[in-house]
Amino acid sequence: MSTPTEATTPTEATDRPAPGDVAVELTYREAINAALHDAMAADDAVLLMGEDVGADGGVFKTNAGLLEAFGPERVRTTPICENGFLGVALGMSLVGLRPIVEIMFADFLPTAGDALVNQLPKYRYMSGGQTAVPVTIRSIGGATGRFGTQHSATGESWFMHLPGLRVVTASSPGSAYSLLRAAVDDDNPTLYFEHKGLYGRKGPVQRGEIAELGKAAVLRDGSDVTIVATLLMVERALAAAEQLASDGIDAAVIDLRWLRPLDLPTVRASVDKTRRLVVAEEQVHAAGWGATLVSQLTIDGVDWASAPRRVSLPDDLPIPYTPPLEDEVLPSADRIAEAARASVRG
Amino acid sequence: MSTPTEATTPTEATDRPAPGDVAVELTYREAINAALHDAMAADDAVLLMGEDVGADGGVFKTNAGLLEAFGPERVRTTPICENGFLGVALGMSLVGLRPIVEIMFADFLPTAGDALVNQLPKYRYMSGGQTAVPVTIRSIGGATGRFGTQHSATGESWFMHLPGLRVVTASSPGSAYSLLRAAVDDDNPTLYFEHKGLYGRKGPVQRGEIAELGKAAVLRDGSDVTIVATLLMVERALAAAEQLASDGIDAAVIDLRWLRPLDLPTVRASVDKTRRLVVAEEQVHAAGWGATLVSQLTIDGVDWASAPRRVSLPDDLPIPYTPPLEDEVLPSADRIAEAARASVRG
Amino acid sequence: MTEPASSPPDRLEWYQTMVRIRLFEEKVQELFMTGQIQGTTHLCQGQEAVSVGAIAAMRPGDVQTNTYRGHGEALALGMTPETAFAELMGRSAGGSGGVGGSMHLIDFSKGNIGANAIIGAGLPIAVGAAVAFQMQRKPNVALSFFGDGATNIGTFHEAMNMAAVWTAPVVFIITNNLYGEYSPLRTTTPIDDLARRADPFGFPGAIVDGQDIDAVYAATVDAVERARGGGGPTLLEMKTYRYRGHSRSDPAKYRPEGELERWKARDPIDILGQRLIAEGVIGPGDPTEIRNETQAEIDAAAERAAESPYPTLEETIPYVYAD
Amino acid sequence: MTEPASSPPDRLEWYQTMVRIRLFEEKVQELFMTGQIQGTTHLCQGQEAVSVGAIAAMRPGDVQTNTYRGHGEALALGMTPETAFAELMGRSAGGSGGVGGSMHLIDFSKGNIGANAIIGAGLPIAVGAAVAFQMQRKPNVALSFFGDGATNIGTFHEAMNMAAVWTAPVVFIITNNLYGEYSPLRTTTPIDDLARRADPFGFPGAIVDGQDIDAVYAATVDAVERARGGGGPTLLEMKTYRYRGHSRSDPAKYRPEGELERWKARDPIDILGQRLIAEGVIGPGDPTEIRNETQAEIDAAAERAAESPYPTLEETIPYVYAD
Ligand SMILES: Cc1ncc(C[n+]2csc(CCOP(=O)(O)OP(=O)(O)O)c2C)c(N)n1
Ligand SMILES: Cc1ncc(C[n+]2csc(CCOP(=O)(O)OP(=O)(O)O)c2C)c(N)n1
Ligand SMILES: [Mg+2]
Ligand SMILES: [Mg+2]
Repeated sequence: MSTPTEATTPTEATDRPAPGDVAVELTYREAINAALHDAMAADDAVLLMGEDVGADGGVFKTNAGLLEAFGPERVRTTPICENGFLGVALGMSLVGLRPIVEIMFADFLPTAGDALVNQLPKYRYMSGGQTAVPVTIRSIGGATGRFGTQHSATGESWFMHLPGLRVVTASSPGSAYSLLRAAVDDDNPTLYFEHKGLYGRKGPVQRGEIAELGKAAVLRDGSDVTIVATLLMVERALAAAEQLASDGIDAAVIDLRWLRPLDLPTVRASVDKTRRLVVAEEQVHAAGWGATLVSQLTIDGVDWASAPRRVSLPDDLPIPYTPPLEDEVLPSADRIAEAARASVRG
Repeated sequence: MSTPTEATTPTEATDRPAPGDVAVELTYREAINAALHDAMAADDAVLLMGEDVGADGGVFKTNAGLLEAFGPERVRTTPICENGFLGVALGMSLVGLRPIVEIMFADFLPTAGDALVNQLPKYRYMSGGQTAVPVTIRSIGGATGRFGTQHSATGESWFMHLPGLRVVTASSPGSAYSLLRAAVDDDNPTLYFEHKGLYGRKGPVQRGEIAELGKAAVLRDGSDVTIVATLLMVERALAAAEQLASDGIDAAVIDLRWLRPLDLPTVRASVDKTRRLVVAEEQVHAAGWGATLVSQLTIDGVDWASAPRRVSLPDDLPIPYTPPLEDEVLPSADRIAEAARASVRG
Repeated sequence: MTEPASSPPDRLEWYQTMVRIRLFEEKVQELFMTGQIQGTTHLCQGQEAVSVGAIAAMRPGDVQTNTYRGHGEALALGMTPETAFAELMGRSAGGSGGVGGSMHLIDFSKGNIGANAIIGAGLPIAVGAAVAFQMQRKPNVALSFFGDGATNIGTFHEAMNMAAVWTAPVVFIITNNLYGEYSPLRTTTPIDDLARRADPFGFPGAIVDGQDIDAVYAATVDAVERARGGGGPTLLEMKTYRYRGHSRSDPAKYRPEGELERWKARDPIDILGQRLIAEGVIGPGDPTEIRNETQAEIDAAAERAAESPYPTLEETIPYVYAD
Repeated sequence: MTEPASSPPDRLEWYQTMVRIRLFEEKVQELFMTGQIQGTTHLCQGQEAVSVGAIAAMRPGDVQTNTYRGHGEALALGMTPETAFAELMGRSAGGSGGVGGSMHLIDFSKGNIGANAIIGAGLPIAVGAAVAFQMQRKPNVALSFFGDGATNIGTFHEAMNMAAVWTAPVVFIITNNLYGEYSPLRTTTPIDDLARRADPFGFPGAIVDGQDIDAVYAATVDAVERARGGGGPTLLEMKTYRYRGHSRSDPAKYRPEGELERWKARDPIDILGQRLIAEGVIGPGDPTEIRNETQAEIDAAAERAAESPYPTLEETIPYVYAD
C-alpha cells in the first residue's frame, strides 16, 4: 500500500485556487490525502473521524500523516458504530465544528441509515433554518476488490432521493481533490464517494482548487453520442470513446460528479447536440442516477435520435465474489462502446 | 379509530381463492387485519412482530383481535430496535418460521438499514441458495397525517435498487388483502407498504384471494394517456381520469403495485396504445420508481407521442408539517389531470 | 437558558414553569379537539419536574437534545408558549416557522439544539456537541433527554460507549415513565432500574425521584458539574409517569387500574407547591392564583399564535439548504 | 455438528481440528501470495480453541452464526477444507458455489447458518433462531460468535436485550482478541472485561481463558445447557489473540513489541497438546505427526479445490430468489 509522499505533508493551504498554481501528479489516494491535509490545515474546525482512521494511514491508506500532523482529537478513531458516530458528527456540526466522517465501505452506510435519512438531511429544515449542518461523509464504494456482496456496493444513488443532502462522486485524482475540498467547504451534509478500484490511478491535481458545486465535467466533447458516467465507469467511458473514435464515432464523455444537485443543464447541452445517450453505471438501473437522468431528460423533451441506452449491473443480482463473475457483471469499456455503437446505428 | 368488526375474526382460511367466493365490503384497515388473521390461521409458522403490535390492535389498529386469537408468542411485541428485531425475524426465517414484521412508520426503515440492505436481500445469495428467507415487512408510509418530516416518507423506492428483495404497495382494501397474502406466501423477503391516509377507505375484498406476484393492475383502460400510480396516488389518478373523461380524454389508470419485480409488460402494453405517460408519485422523482419506469420504457424504445410527464413531490423539499403546505406539496387529482391534459395537447 | 446553576435556584420560578408546562399541554389537547392543531402530539403532564429540574442545572452555553415529547424541555428552556403554539399550529411565527410541528420544538438561541422524532437519535447528537465543547476547550456540557423505551435501541448503547471512551461532558437523562407506546417497560426490558445500564461503560448511573424537582435538580447539578470538571458522563434515571396516553389517539386503556391515581397522588407540581407553602415562600392561596394567571397567559398565547399566518412554500425553501 | 455434548468429548479430535484450522489458515495465506485466492481474508490463527471448544458444546439441531473471521467455526462444524478452499477460490464446489467468498463460509446442513461481513449482524439472527426453537418447542440452542469490537455496535445491545426479554436459548460468544481492525480495545471501549456487558440485561456474563480449550468447552457447555433448560442467554468472553493482522493487507505494525510473543507462549494447540501428552492420550512425537498428516490433507484439499470450475452467471441466478 502507498506510503506518504511529499504531497501528503500539509502545505500552505489556500482557500481558493491561486490562478498560477501548478498541477502536481498524484495518485487518487494521495489526492484525497492532500485534500484532507489541506482542509484540516485551512480550518481548525475540520476534523476526521471514523473507524481506524488514524493508525497506519487508515484502512485504505488515504489518511497517511494526518494523525501525526493533527493529533488524535482531530483524527479521531471511533468505536464501530456508524449510526452513532455519524450522529456525533451531526452534533459537532451544530456547535461549530466541521467533521469529515469516514464510513469505511459504502455498504456500511445503511448501518447509519437513520442518521443519513432522517437526521442530516432534515435537521436544518425541521429547525426552520436555525442551523447549518456542515458534515462531510467520505465513503468507499464499488466492486473490483473481490470483497463479496456485502462490501462492494457503490451506494451513491440511495441518497439522490433525499432533499437536504448533497451527493458527489470522485473519478480521478484531480476531481477527488477539488471535490473533497468543495464538500468540506459546503455548509450542508455532503456524501462524498470514493471508488476502491481507483486508489492507484495517477493524474494531475491542482492543489488548492475547490470544485464548483453541482457542476458536471465534460471530459471529452463529441457530436455523435453522449456517455455519462461516474466513479470507475468514467475511465471505462473514456476508453470506450477511444474505441469509438477509431470507428469514426465522436463520443462526448461526461463525468456527472454530483448526483445532488444534478447537473441537468450540462448533460442537456450535450444531448441536444448528440441526441443520443448512454449511461454507464456501476449499479442496478432501477432507482439509480442513470434512470433519473434518462427520465428527466425525456420528460424535459429531449428529441432522441435513437433510444437512450444503459450499461448497468444486472437487474437482479447482488455482486458475486468469484473473480470471473465480478468482472463479468461490471460494465466494461467494450460494453459501453457497444451500447454507443448501437445507439448510433439505431 | 376503528373497532374490530366481524371481518377481523378468523374464518376458515383457504390457501387459494375459491372461485365462488363472495367479496365482502371492508375498510383498508380491516382488509389488512383480515389478511393477517387468515395468513396466521392458515400456517402456524406465520407470526407478527414489531413495536406495540398487540395491545389495543396496534398503533394503526390493523392488528385488532390478533393478540386474542394467536397469543403473545405469535403476536410479539418487540423492544424499540428496528435493526435488531428485523435481524431476529431473519434468523427465525432460517429455521422454519415465516415472520411478518411491522415497522411502524416507513421512516424507521433506515433504522433497520443494514438488515434491509445487506442481510435480507443477500442472505440467500451469499449462502449459494442454501436457504429461503420468507420474511414479510409491513411498513406504513406517506403524508396527509401532519406528522412532520420524520414520519411522512413513503419510502418504497429505496428498495427497488436492491436485488433479492420484493417490494409491493397497497392502494385499496382489495389489493391490500390479496397482496399481503401474496407477500406472506412468498419465500423471499418482501417489503409491503401501506399508506396511512388510506386506512378508512372502503372497498370489496375477496377473502382468500392471493394476488399474482409482480402483476400490476389496470384499473381503467384508456387510449389517450396512461397514468401510473401507487398507494394514495391511485385514487387521485382515478379521480383525475374521471375529470379527463368529462373533457373527452380517455385515460388508462394502472396501479403499479409491485416495484420489484416491476411489471414493465403491463405498462408497456398500455403506453404502446396511448403513447403518453404520466407517473403520479408521492415521492421525490430522483431515484424513484417513476424515473425508473420512464427511463426503462424510453430505453426499450417506446415511441412517445409527447414527452412523458411526472407529478411528484418537490425535488428539493422534505415534507413540511404545516397542513396547508403538506397538502400543497402532495400531488393532487387536479395536478395529475393537468399533466395528462398537457401530454395529450402535445 | 435558565440562570447559572451557581446562583441559588429560584424555586418559585420552577413552580411557575411547571404550571406553565402543565397548562400548555392541557391547552394543546383542547386545541386538538377544536381542530386548531392537527396531526399528533405527545404530551408530558406528570413529567414536569424532570424537564424543569434538570434544565435548571444548565448554565449559559450548555445545550440539550430532547424528543417528540419535548414541550416541557422547550418551555423550561424559555421558548414562549406563543412560539410553541404557533409551531404546533403550523404558523410562520412558530419556532421552526411552522414546518417542524409538535415533535420538533427547537430553539438554538436557548440551547435547545434538537427535538427528535426518531427514538434514540438525540443521544449521539448530544455526545457530539459535548465532544465539540471539549475540543473547543469550552466549559460547557450537553444533556440528552429520552424515554425508557429508548434505552433498548442500539443508538443508546453507541452513544453511551462513545461518551465514556472520550470522557465527554454529557449527561444522559432517562425520563422513565414506565411505558413505550402501549407497552409496559417489563415487556420490552429485562430490568427495572435503567440506571444500571451505565455499568458496562464504567461511568455512574443514578436513580432519581422524578416527581421531586429538588431531587432532580440536585442529581443533575452533580452530574453536570462533574462533566464540566472533566469527570465524564453520567446516566440519570428519573422515575416518573405520563398522565396521558402515548399520543393523541391513545386512550391508554392498557394501564392497570389505580396506577394513574397512585402517581397523581405524587404530582410534581403539588409536591413542590406544598414545600413552598411549608417554607413560607408562597401562601396557601398562591397555587390557585398562579394557575389562574398562567391559564390567562396560556390562553392569550394560543390566541396570538393563531393570528400568525401559515408559511408559504417559498418562505420554507431556505430552510432546506444553507448557503 | 460434532457429537452430542453428553458423550465424553474426544479431545484428540479437538486437537486435530485445531491443527486443521491452523494449517488451513496458513495455506490460505500462501494461496494469496500465489494469486490463487484474491480479495481479502481474515485469519484466525491463535483463536482455534474458541471455535473448536465452543462448537464442541453444540448438539445436533443447534445452530450458530459467525463472522468474516469464520474459517475456524466453519471447519470446526465440519465443512471440509476442500469445500472451504473452493469457496475462497470462487469455485462452484465452494460452500456457497463460489459467490460468497472468504467472509461467508456457510453450511446450513451443519448448523452453520451464517457468516456475516457486517459487524454485529449475526447476533440478532442467532436470537431469531433461538426464539424460533422456543416457539417450535425444540430443544435447541443458537450460538453467536463475534469480536470484541462488535460489542460497541448497537445491534449487540439490541440482540442482548431481546434475548433477555424473551429468555431465548442463545449463547453470545465474544472472541476478544484485543483489537478491532488496527485499534486496541481501550481506544474504542471504556472497560477491559466485556463479560460485564451482560449486566444491564440481567443475565450472566463470564470471562473465559480462550487459549485453554478445556475451559472454553466447560464454560460453553454450562451456558448451552442452561439455555437448553430454559435458563436464558449467557455472554461468554473468550480472552484470546489473533496472530496475524486484521486482514490480508495489514502487517499489524500497531502492536506493542513482545505482545505477539507473549501470546504465542500460550498457544492453544500447544496447551492442549502438552496436556494430552501428559495424560498419555498421545505420545510426544504425535503432535509433529498430526501436523504432517494434516498438512498433507490440507495441501491435497487445496489442489482438489483448484480443480473445480468457476461458476457461470446462470448457475448463480437461482441463488438470488427462492421460488
Ligand atoms: C426508531 C423509532 N422507532 C419507533 C418509533 C415510534 N415510537 C415513537 S414514541 C415510541 C415509544 C417511546 O417510548 P419511550 O422511549 O419510553 O418514550 P416516551 O414516549 O414514553 O416518552 C415509539 C415506539 C420512533 N419514533 N422511532
Ligand atoms: C458495520 C461494520 N462496520 C465496519 C466494518 C469493518 N470492519 C470489519 S472487521 C472490523 C473490526 C472488528 O473487530 P472485532 O469485532 O474485534 O473482530 P475481529 O476482526 O477482531 O475478529 C471492522 C471495523 C464492518 N465489517 N461492518
Ligand atoms: Mg416511556
Ligand atoms: Mg477483535
